[in-house]
Amino acid sequence: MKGLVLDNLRRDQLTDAISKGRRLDGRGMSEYRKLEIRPGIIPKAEGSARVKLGDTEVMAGVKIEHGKPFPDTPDQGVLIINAEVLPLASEYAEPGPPDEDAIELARVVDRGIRESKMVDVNKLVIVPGKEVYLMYVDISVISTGGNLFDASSYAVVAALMNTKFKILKQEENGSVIPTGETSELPIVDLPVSITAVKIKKGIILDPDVEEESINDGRLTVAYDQEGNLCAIQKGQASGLKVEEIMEMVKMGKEKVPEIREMIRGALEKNG
Amino acid sequence: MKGLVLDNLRRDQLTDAISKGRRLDGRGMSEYRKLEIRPGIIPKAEGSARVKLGDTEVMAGVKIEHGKPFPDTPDQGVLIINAEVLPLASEYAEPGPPDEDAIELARVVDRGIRESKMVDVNKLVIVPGKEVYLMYVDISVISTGGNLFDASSYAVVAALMNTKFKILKQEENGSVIPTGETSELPIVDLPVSITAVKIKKGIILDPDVEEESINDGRLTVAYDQEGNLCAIQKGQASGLKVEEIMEMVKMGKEKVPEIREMIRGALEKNG
Amino acid sequence: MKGLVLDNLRRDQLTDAISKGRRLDGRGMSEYRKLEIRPGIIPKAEGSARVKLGDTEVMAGVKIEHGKPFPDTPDQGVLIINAEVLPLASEYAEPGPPDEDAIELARVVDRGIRESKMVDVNKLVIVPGKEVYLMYVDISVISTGGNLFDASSYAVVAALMNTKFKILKQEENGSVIPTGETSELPIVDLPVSITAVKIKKGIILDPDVEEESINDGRLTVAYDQEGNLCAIQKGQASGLKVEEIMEMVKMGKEKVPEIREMIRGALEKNG
Amino acid sequence: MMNLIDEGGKRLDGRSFDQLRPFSMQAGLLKSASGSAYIEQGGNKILVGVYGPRDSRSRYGTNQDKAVLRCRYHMLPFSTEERKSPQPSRREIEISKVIRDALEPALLLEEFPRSVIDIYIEVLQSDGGSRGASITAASIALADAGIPMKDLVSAVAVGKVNGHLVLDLSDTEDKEGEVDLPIAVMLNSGLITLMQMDGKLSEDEFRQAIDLAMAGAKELREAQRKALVQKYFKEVDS
Amino acid sequence: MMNLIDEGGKRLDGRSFDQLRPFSMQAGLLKSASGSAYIEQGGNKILVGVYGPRDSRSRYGTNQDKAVLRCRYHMLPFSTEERKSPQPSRREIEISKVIRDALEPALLLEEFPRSVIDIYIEVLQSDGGSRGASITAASIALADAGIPMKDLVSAVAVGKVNGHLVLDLSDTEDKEGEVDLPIAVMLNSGLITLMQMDGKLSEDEFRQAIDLAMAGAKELREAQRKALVQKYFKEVDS
Amino acid sequence: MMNLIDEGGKRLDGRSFDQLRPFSMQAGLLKSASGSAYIEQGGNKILVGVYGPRDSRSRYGTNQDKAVLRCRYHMLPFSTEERKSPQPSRREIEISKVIRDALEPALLLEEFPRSVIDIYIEVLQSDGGSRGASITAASIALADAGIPMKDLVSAVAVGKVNGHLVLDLSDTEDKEGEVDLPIAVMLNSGLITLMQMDGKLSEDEFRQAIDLAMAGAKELREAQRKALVQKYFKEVDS
Repeated sequence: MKGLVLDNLRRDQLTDAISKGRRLDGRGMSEYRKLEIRPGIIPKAEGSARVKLGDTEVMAGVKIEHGKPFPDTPDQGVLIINAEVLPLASEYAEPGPPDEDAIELARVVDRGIRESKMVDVNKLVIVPGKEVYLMYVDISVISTGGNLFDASSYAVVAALMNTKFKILKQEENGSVIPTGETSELPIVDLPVSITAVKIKKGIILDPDVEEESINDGRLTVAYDQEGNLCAIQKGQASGLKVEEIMEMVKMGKEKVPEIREMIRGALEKNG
Repeated sequence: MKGLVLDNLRRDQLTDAISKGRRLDGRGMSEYRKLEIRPGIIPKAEGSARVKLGDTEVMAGVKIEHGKPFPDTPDQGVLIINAEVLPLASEYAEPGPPDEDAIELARVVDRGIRESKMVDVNKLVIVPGKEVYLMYVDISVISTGGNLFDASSYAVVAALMNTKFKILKQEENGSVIPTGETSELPIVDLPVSITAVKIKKGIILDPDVEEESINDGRLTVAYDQEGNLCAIQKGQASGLKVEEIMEMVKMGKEKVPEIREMIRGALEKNG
Repeated sequence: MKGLVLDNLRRDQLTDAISKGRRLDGRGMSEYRKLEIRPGIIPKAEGSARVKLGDTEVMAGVKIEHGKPFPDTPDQGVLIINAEVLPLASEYAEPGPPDEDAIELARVVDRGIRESKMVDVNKLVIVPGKEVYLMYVDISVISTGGNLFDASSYAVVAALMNTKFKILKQEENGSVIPTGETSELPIVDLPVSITAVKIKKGIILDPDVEEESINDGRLTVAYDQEGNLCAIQKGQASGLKVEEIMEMVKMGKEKVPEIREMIRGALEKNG
Repeated sequence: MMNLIDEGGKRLDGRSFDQLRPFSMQAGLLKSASGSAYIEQGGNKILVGVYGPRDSRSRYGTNQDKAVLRCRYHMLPFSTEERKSPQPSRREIEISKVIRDALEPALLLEEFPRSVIDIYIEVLQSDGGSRGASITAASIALADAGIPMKDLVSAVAVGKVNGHLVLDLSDTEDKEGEVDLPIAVMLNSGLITLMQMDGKLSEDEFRQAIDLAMAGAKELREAQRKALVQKYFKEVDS
Repeated sequence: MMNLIDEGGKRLDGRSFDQLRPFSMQAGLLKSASGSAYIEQGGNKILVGVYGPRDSRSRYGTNQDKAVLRCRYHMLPFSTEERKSPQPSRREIEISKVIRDALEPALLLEEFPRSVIDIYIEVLQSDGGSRGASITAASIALADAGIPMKDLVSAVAVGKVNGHLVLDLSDTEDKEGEVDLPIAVMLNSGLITLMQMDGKLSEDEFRQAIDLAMAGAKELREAQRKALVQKYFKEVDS
Repeated sequence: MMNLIDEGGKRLDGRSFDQLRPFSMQAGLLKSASGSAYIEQGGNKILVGVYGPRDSRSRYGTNQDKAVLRCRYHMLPFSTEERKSPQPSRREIEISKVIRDALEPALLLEEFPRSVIDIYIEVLQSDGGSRGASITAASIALADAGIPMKDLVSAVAVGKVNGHLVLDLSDTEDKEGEVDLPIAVMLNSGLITLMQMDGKLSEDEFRQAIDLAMAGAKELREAQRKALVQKYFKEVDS
């Protein structure tokens, strides 16, 4: 991935600070940048949210359609998550189909949502085996300021919680039409994604774009409401020791309640 | 768009002449190059025409198939117009999928046909909401000698007027089969596209490839049978004054009957 | 096609030897390299085979699915052959969609199988006109050591002979389900592909990669069980005289029984 | 024909014939872009980022005499009623081209030979007149990027609805009405840089429609100027 | 089996076994191409344009020792019974390759190192034997472009229909018959540069089929020569 | 929930919780590749070819300071239950990336600036744990290519099945079980270079799962070493 390359001076300043348990922007090791979550900003979409996390900015939109279920899950609704980094998101971004980074982003966010069982897909069936709801969730990255995984995950979670869609039914002649009523999605968990990176020997959460550019190993963990780990993705061409991983998992777990409250709060303020 | 670049001498000659109300090939400001229209030259296609306009040469072919209507127009046949500039059409052309110029060409021709309501698509229905006729119109540019918009539009209009297709019906078991009869398309208008360009302060119609290469603004207008404007496309990265636009519209409107007669004449000669 | 370029010395040695009726690796003019055929090596596939022919190595796999027949052959099963040269197959290979060489390879192998009527596609029908068996045959080239056409053809023939698939039936409600029984494919011929090349004035069979790189004309002929020619492909940008072609055809025809026995033997050992 | 004008001569959303939809514009909200702008106009929500002038990476698109202007008009998948497939549609490709052609006449590209300027237009939510709003916003973003300009480009559509010429079509008016005529103009010189039309107008109606568009453009241009001033003072203040 | 030969030994279109379909050829009708040709043969209507030798734009395809020959065989969407999708089919890709290989032996490419020659074949209307007609026409276009050649390449298909060997298959004979065997030949040297076959022939039948093709090619070659002469005199006259 | 563990604490294929599936590895079987390896592990059959270090052909991917590592994980169309379409899936693209990231830490790429190393992984037949087996085999292939390495990378998945942590998931255990947790490790340094997880584990279970993976990796690493030694002696002998 093309991206920011820090000069040596700045790199040394950053690593020195972190080795002393500090960060150049004054944050604590576990501290997130300012997080703003604005659900419902795209009224045309069934669900939407815009998330700012420091300089990182991401939108997620949910469109609900209907269609055939996957053959191996005939009695479940379908969740499809895509991501694109808009070319205006940074000087390194380019127009075109999603590259491996955008694909990884979509798939990691997807696993956090899916494995937490956040949405009860068993309830998103119109006619078992024939017609189910399709949830298309699209992530659009507006500004790449570090920690895209968490920002995107929060945006998707908020957009799903914000979703209202038209209830559909199948008529005798086979056509699928709205009943006239609307519904929220059957939300049964609220997963939280926490990303940690190692820089030299220090471990920090929520890396900004500079910290990300010099990280020696990244770990993104999604936690469900009961405190279980429900999805993990290690990133970066580098190795992590077991102790480091366990430390990251612990720091993450401690952070989760705070983030979960912020997401909930944003939704309530809006709802 | 890559293309012809005139040397300064030739450019000056052209603009000088036009500023004096003349054109280097002797044409009047509103005069079209020699226009030849040969309908029906591809018997395998349901409709076809080859148009030569000076050095510009274009073919259009119509294939009639059947399929589902668009959801928002369940009781109308479907018209789909595509264009490709064949790689043999000029030294600048290249093989590959249509570029932005070819896409614009197809869409501008499409709007002229569609907005004039030339073909009564309400009559191209087999089973309302389920099966309608699909008109695929393909424009193949054989030689790019200037004013592709008009030449392509005339080719498509002539090909549609020349079209004969098999009438289809749906059987009880759902399959769609020919009745054995054929029909012409329900043609209810005959739109004419006129393209004007400004060169310095002069306005001319039907620019050739040299004139096109130095134009300071282009306007393509389609006129219906009642003299209304029914589609417009301004081209070129340049500005036109309102008076210039009105002058172009007026010159075009005066030219329309002559072109319409030529198209009609070619069809009658052939039919 | 990018590929091997021999130096002049080696080229001269090769052509000298061939002009004297010899080959540098000691083979006779009609002699094939060591041929190993291992059917059934991919148990997950309905049929499979791995073929080594000298340094050339190819796998073929058969997957049997069901679907609609082609409109012009409503009462026949469908055979689809694709080929890809894996990027690990040579230093000149590259990842990506099949290029013209891979497409030609697939189509030439396809014609030999299809025109010999090896598989009785009339017997591969589930519901006439509606549901038939689809045979997807994929050729994966693992090592390009010369004479890909023959090696690939043998792999496909062996994989088809090795195929066992689930018999399907259509239920009243339209869904297609397995009956619980399996079947072999209805094999009614065993075509053999023989490739000859001309080098200067000599004609040899089964060229290796060096011989291929300096060939002055290639001819691939498939023969059916009755000794008929059933598919031909001349290759290389060069000309062949009629006598040379007839000589190639004759040498090939004499070679066929030996190869056919090897294929049969490999299948029997396995079956 | 759908009834789009009420007895009192008001449109469905209560506007008079010559009234714009509510709009707002902001300059300079993207940190990494050379220039940026955000516009809301009716239901349109459009973000524009400009990068450049910067070195042209590909030799293909380089021009020795001036900067190459590139433009991508792109709709986010959730910006439309039905989910939009991420592949660029033919409509998006054409609109990208006409927007580029509408903006280029305002720019002094000769000052930046061998470089490239990229305009990225992202339609977050679409409504009628998105190409006009895109041009209006892109114009702000180009100015915000400090690219020397002869004039701002201001754009708006005029239409015909139930037989009446009306300014700044909403989505419903666009779909159910008779004519859509988007126009972009550099008001200083009166030069029209974009004009397209779908639907039937007489020559006289056409002439009136242009005047209506000009009046709307004037109002938008004032707002463009204000958005740039506001950005400037923000920078001075901070 | 469909009945393709009548009792009098005539084919569906009235031809005898060794008779070509009506054909016509013209050289040099495209203004901007280096060379061009148009052929009609049966229902085939094929236009060929040749560009080059010209500088190779991409380093990828450059050869230091000779011109690179490129060839695209392309069917227009309306050239076939069912509309042909504009994307190149596998069939078109294979035919492009074998046509290129059939033409290259006739060309003295060594005279133009580091350059490229493009052959663009456009099938306006397709019928049986379009690849043969394409080669015959492309050969004229290459000569018209002034590219030095050892010989013209002439091509035609032979087939087996209801058990009889016949020359120059029509579409119906190709689809309903037993064998299709297209052959291209440089008649001066007797070198066969294209040969493909679908369907079953004994060795003897195969030998006879080649002779039949040779006779057909001779007739076509005479017409190729005439088309070139005609073009030459047109130029001299004008 | 499907019953995947029997009363005696055995898995469907008779293995104990901490037992690997049968496996075999070979080094150096591709003639033209710089290095190669073949692995079978359960139903996985995976072939890996390494090319390089070689000159980077495209300027895009060149790095002045070290070799660029590229990796393609690719499933043959017949390797899966349902035929796999030849286009690269999003899953294949992601796995290619994480495998590349898992291998790079073991390589001394700085020794080969401005060059490229290509790892081509071909899954001939897929089963559970194909990404782990791919890493294990690719590691052998890289060593076989003579690329200087700090350590071999060994990889295996741990999972949770009917509530039990088990080593080296089969396809059925992966699909019907609760958790899949593939891990790659350089055992000398204890550095984990790949970790992904699907499904729910408590923090404690997660810690135990890592230990189980480490034990499995140790066994695989011994086999990797043997495969390389065997290749070496073969070469010495011949």
